[in-house]
Amino acid sequence: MDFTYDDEQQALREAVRGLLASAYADHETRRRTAASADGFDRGLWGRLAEMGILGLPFSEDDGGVGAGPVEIGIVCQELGRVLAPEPYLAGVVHAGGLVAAVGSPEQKADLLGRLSAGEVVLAAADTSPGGRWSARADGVRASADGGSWTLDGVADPVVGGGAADVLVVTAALPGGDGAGTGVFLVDASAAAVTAYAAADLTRAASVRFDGSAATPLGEPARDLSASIATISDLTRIMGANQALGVMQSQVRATTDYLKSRKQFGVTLNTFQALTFRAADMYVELQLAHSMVDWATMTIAGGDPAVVADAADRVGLQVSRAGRHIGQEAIQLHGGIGMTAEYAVGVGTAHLEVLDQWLGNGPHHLRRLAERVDDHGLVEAL
Amino acid sequence: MDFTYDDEQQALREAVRGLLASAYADHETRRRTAASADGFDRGLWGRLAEMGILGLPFSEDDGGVGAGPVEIGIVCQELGRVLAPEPYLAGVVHAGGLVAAVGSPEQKADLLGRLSAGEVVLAAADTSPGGRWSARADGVRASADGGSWTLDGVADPVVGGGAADVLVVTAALPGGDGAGTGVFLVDASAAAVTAYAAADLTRAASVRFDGSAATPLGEPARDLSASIATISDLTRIMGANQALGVMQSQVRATTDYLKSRKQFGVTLNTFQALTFRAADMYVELQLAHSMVDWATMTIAGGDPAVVADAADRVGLQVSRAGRHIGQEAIQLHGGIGMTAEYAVGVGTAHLEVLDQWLGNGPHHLRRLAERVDDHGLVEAL
Amino acid sequence: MQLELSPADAEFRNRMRELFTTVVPQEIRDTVLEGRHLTRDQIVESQRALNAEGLAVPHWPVEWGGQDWTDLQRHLWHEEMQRAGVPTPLAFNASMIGPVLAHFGTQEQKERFLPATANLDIWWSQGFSEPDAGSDLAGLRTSAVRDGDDWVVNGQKTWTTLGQHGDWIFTLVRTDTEVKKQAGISMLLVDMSSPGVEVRPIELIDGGHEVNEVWFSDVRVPGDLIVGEPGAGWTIAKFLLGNERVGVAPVGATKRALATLKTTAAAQLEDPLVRARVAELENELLALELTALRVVAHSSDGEPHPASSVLKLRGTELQQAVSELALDLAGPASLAARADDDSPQEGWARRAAPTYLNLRKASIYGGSNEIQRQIISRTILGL
Amino acid sequence: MQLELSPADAEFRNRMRELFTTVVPQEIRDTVLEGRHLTRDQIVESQRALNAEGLAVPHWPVEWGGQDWTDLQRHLWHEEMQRAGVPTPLAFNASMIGPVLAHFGTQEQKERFLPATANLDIWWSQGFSEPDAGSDLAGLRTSAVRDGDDWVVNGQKTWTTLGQHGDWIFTLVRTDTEVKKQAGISMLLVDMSSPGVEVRPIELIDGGHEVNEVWFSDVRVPGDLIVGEPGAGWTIAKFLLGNERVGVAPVGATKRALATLKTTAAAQLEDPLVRARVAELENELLALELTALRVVAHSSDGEPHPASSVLKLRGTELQQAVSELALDLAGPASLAARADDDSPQEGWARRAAPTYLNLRKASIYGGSNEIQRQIISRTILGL
Repeated sequence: MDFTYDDEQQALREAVRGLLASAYADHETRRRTAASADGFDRGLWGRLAEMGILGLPFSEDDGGVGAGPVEIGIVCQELGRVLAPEPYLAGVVHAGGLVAAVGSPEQKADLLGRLSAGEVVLAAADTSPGGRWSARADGVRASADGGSWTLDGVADPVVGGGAADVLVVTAALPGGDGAGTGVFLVDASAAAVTAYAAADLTRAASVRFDGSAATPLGEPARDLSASIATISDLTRIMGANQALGVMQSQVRATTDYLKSRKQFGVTLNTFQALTFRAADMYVELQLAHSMVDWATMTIAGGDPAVVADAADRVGLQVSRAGRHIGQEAIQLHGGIGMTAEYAVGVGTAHLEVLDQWLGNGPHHLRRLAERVDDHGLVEAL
Repeated sequence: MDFTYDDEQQALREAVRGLLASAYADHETRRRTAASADGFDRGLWGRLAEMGILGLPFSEDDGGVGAGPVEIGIVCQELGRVLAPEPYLAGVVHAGGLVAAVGSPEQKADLLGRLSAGEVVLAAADTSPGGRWSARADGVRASADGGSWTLDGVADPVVGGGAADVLVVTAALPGGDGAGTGVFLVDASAAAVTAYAAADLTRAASVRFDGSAATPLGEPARDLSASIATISDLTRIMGANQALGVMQSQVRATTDYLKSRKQFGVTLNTFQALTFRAADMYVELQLAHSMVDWATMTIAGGDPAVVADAADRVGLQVSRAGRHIGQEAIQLHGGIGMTAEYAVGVGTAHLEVLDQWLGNGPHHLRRLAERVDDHGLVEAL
Repeated sequence: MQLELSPADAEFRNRMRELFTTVVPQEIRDTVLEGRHLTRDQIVESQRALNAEGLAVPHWPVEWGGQDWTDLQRHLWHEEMQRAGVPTPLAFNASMIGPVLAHFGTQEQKERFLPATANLDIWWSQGFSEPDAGSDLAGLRTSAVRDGDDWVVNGQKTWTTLGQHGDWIFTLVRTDTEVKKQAGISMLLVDMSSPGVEVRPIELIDGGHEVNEVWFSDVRVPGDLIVGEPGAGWTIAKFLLGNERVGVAPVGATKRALATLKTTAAAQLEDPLVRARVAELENELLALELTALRVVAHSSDGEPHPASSVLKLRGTELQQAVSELALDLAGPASLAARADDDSPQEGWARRAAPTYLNLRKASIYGGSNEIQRQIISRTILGL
Repeated sequence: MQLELSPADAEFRNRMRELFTTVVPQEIRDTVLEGRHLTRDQIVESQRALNAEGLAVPHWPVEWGGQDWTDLQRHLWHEEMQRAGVPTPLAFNASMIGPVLAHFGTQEQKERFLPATANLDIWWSQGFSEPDAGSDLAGLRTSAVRDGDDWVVNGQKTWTTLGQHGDWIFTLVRTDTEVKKQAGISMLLVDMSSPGVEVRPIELIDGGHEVNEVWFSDVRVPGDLIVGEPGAGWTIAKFLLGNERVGVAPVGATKRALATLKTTAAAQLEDPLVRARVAELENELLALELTALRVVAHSSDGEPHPASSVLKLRGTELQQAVSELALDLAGPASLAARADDDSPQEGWARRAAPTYLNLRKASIYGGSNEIQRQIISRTILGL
């Protein structure tokens, strides 16, 4: 039972923090980068590849680094801290995670090696328009003709889809409702991709498949929904790490602002009603932090049911904390918190995008409520 | 559309307030009276009878005064303001209301006349141990032998039951589940009554019927559950009036305390975190006040469905407001708010007793949630 | 106490309901009802249509286009307007500078500005806040110095809502630095096409361009464009802000937004937790609407009732809470915030995140909720 | 980072779990588990049983009966104790005066008091708060004046928890009125059977007798019963209160109360809204427990981590929230609060209202939640 980083983890954090600070210490750079054609900085992406960050989650056999969940969590926290728009969570953790989970050895070695090297950008297409966090595909259908497969339907939002070279698509297998869901690779050029910006300026896309040629990942025609669900849970936990980084920045920025901003001739920290609210933000942050660390540590155990439970728990906690902290950060900043020039309000937008993308509070609460009589006490250990 | 009292209503309020202030201006008197054998002041009860307050809800034909719901609400607010332990809500509004709703003309004239004159005390026995706000009796069963009826079973809590001369009992009619619920009069001496105090020191009782002789109210063997439900709704609304009086006193007491109590060499209203919380209490109080007035006014229209809806709405609002204000009143007072000598904390207890007796927040929310797609906009008018 | 409207008021309400749904074009009302952005032209067209029927500025003095209505009637006018999706007459004109000029202006100012203000022939902007004086209005620094008959204005205003459309701006300036902060402030009316006035957009987190900075560099303002006496600005500003608070609680619009959500997200209404959240919000909104009606009944002397702070405080909280519910119901579809109209995601879901973010302003602008709590604790509770 | 306990810690935990369920009588543990009141004798019996096994005061110096455990082991000790329904060793003895005497006391004081304190042969009371000095401890007025070798004490203390059982009281008194408020305070140990000490009960809103007023009228206290130097009382009090906050968050007990409620009110668990409320509370409790573990990991220097204020603040909020849920689940049965044991209503439901009311104190006593917010905003955030 240990919540502290070892020396290597500390060093990783410093290295990533240093690299990202040099890129995004100034929020204006983040704003400009997010508004650019790709929506992220390909130079920075290359440096992340060089540092081994893109290959962190993948085994050395597949061209990755073979690091553990704690290390990936560290990277996500640091990305969140500066609101980096790079599609790490979407492209590496989620899409890469799907390939690693269900791909054949050859597919993994090929795709994950290139992903780790920064040579290919992936995106996961697993949500139908209006769909809600389901491992069962209902927006895209797969058809087989002999050994060749095609996909039809629409996926939206595909986070990071606009810049992706290869799409990792979940699709309903032929054979009706009971046939399950498969995972397919589709070259981005074989689909109609319409990119757009989310509220935090990060990018997603609407992707239409119209007889698009597809390659099954792993053994064809097998129902992979259990693996799909586990990778979603894993991504949820890493998204919570990213949200933690955002919240840490927001609490710090708010505290600094209360100390420096003057109104009525005194600094704002003279007003007890405001400092007490900052204290409540800190409390929420600490509780969320503990839950994020815990959920991240559960992954190493390798039990999908435990990870699913941890994803729901951290999802609910971070969703609540993010809304509280995100709203209070703007409110305590006043007008300036509403502006796109200032990181605090954009952080609030980013928290909501993470939440609605990966599973929001009511969703996780609903799942936890269903299981409430499965246990007596909730056990931390 | 008018939320103001007319001159007669103003005069009624002043008169009741004056009488109750002379009895309970000092909380110690309330405490002593509540702890006495009867749990209330029979002298004061007699004066309420003389003033026509006990007969307020009943028609002049039945020996009452024939006043409207607004007048009854005024009385309940004033009772709440001083935490009067007199069983007005239980004995007059609820038990008397049941008699008025389902009794035969003779029964009404006899019983309501004596009730209005303060010659008989009633209590309604309509809840089974562990039961939850249902118009359908499940704790007491009625049996008929020729023209004579007997009751068996247990009712608990019977609010005001210890001091009652006659019990107004809801009981399952013979003939199985579909037969419905009747209402019966039982002489208190024909049942085993065990009185106890609730957390606010007001009295309730556990009542066991063991072949107890009973007289059907109104036409025998008719299912009266619709009338029972309506009287419960009416009592809920009047209970909300009483809770409003409690909350008004708590907000005033808290405000006064913040102005006068010194800590760290200054009065507490120097601390903005505290004054802002007092402001939030005031906001809750105002919203609850509006809902109480509105719900009280809906009664005159005479539509049971409208009254049922209003009872749920005011029940939810007052439950939430009562918990917020009751908790904050203690917290802002600090230790002294925890003591039985001081009215504020006892008020918090009284708010919970009203709430759990008449229908708590989750109960009303559940009912409102069931009806949420019956309408588009909620209409105030 | 009486629940029903009097026959006269019921008739009044029916007339309002009919007028609002016939006088203002359906397309404009649909834009409001669906939560889309109004263009400048739509706002102008709507207000002119209302003004033609005497519905734009009913709370002004009758001689300047007002109506001699009761407070309850004004409330019904406001609620029915929101319910019908009619854009509220531009607040800067109808609720702010209009009543100020009618009360403090010279006869010449009234004749020159009030008819054009009611008809939105002049689009007014508000120049109050400054970068270093948000809630602390008295700390403002923009200066106006006498030069002959004119005033010469220098300084910067910010958070000027819709300032990009402004023809004129009413602004608070410091005309005397020798006296107590509040006593040195005056109100000037400035033609925004004057040399030296520059409007710079501020992008907000919802991606919209709704507020602006307004810079004054040696802007010359003729002496007859001061409102009241030099030094009267603080008194006028307090009058204006008191008026602003009345009816600022968007109860009708929030009720409508919630009712719409029940239809657009009907499938999710099967979930008991969603139903409970809707039921809670409906109840809170009902309580607030009833409070507005009850406050109306107690403010017949024309002064804003202090409980109007309750309406502003809770009204904005509920407006925000409904936008949170919408966002949670939108779920992943809400990511398509800046997708274009041929997106496969539904419009309400695409607008959910920007609306949520935009409405964070509701508890900041127009007297932050902290200011409202202070008004309640000081003015009402005497703390 | 590592989720699992080390084999040694896992073994430690198992040992605690076994000891707690065997050493302390089942009847005492049932009383705790069912939320009933403990008698004085039960509290004494339990603590002596623990002390015999070295489990009563593990955080004291080893020479005075403590254990050389890690912070994590102390945490596991505390959690397992709560989970088993073992009464926590009397805080006044084990967490307050014991560590104070071990740190500040003379050798003679240590020998005289510490063994008896650990074994609850002496029942200590706390005399800090006064009627006019609640959270403002430095404003206390009870005076002690030198008379020969003795101190003569006059004044009144209040909120003295379980003072009716007290043998001795450690109390803060003003020994110097000439110096700055904090500098004139000293700590005295007073035998409560001394002439002039009077304990008067205060009835609380739950009907219980838990706190008292303690009056001192010319009480003579021998000079060797001062702790530390005259004027050192403020420093000692801060040390004591810092210790008090650690582990004051009753996470284990609250978790257990919630789990019990799921069983006792099982029928109502069919309601999705009840399930959601339970799930929310379970999640918050898990987050708090993890925070306690994470804080433990960062406080190895022995100083109370400032985040212990987070534990106190949220811990009491959750304790109160679980009691609210219990009350709502009890419903009408909760009215039978003072019914006797042959009531047809279930015991948990009858106890729901008194428990709810009693727990309102949790956010007031032992450093109110306002004080905790102040500690967080000042000490941690530097505001």
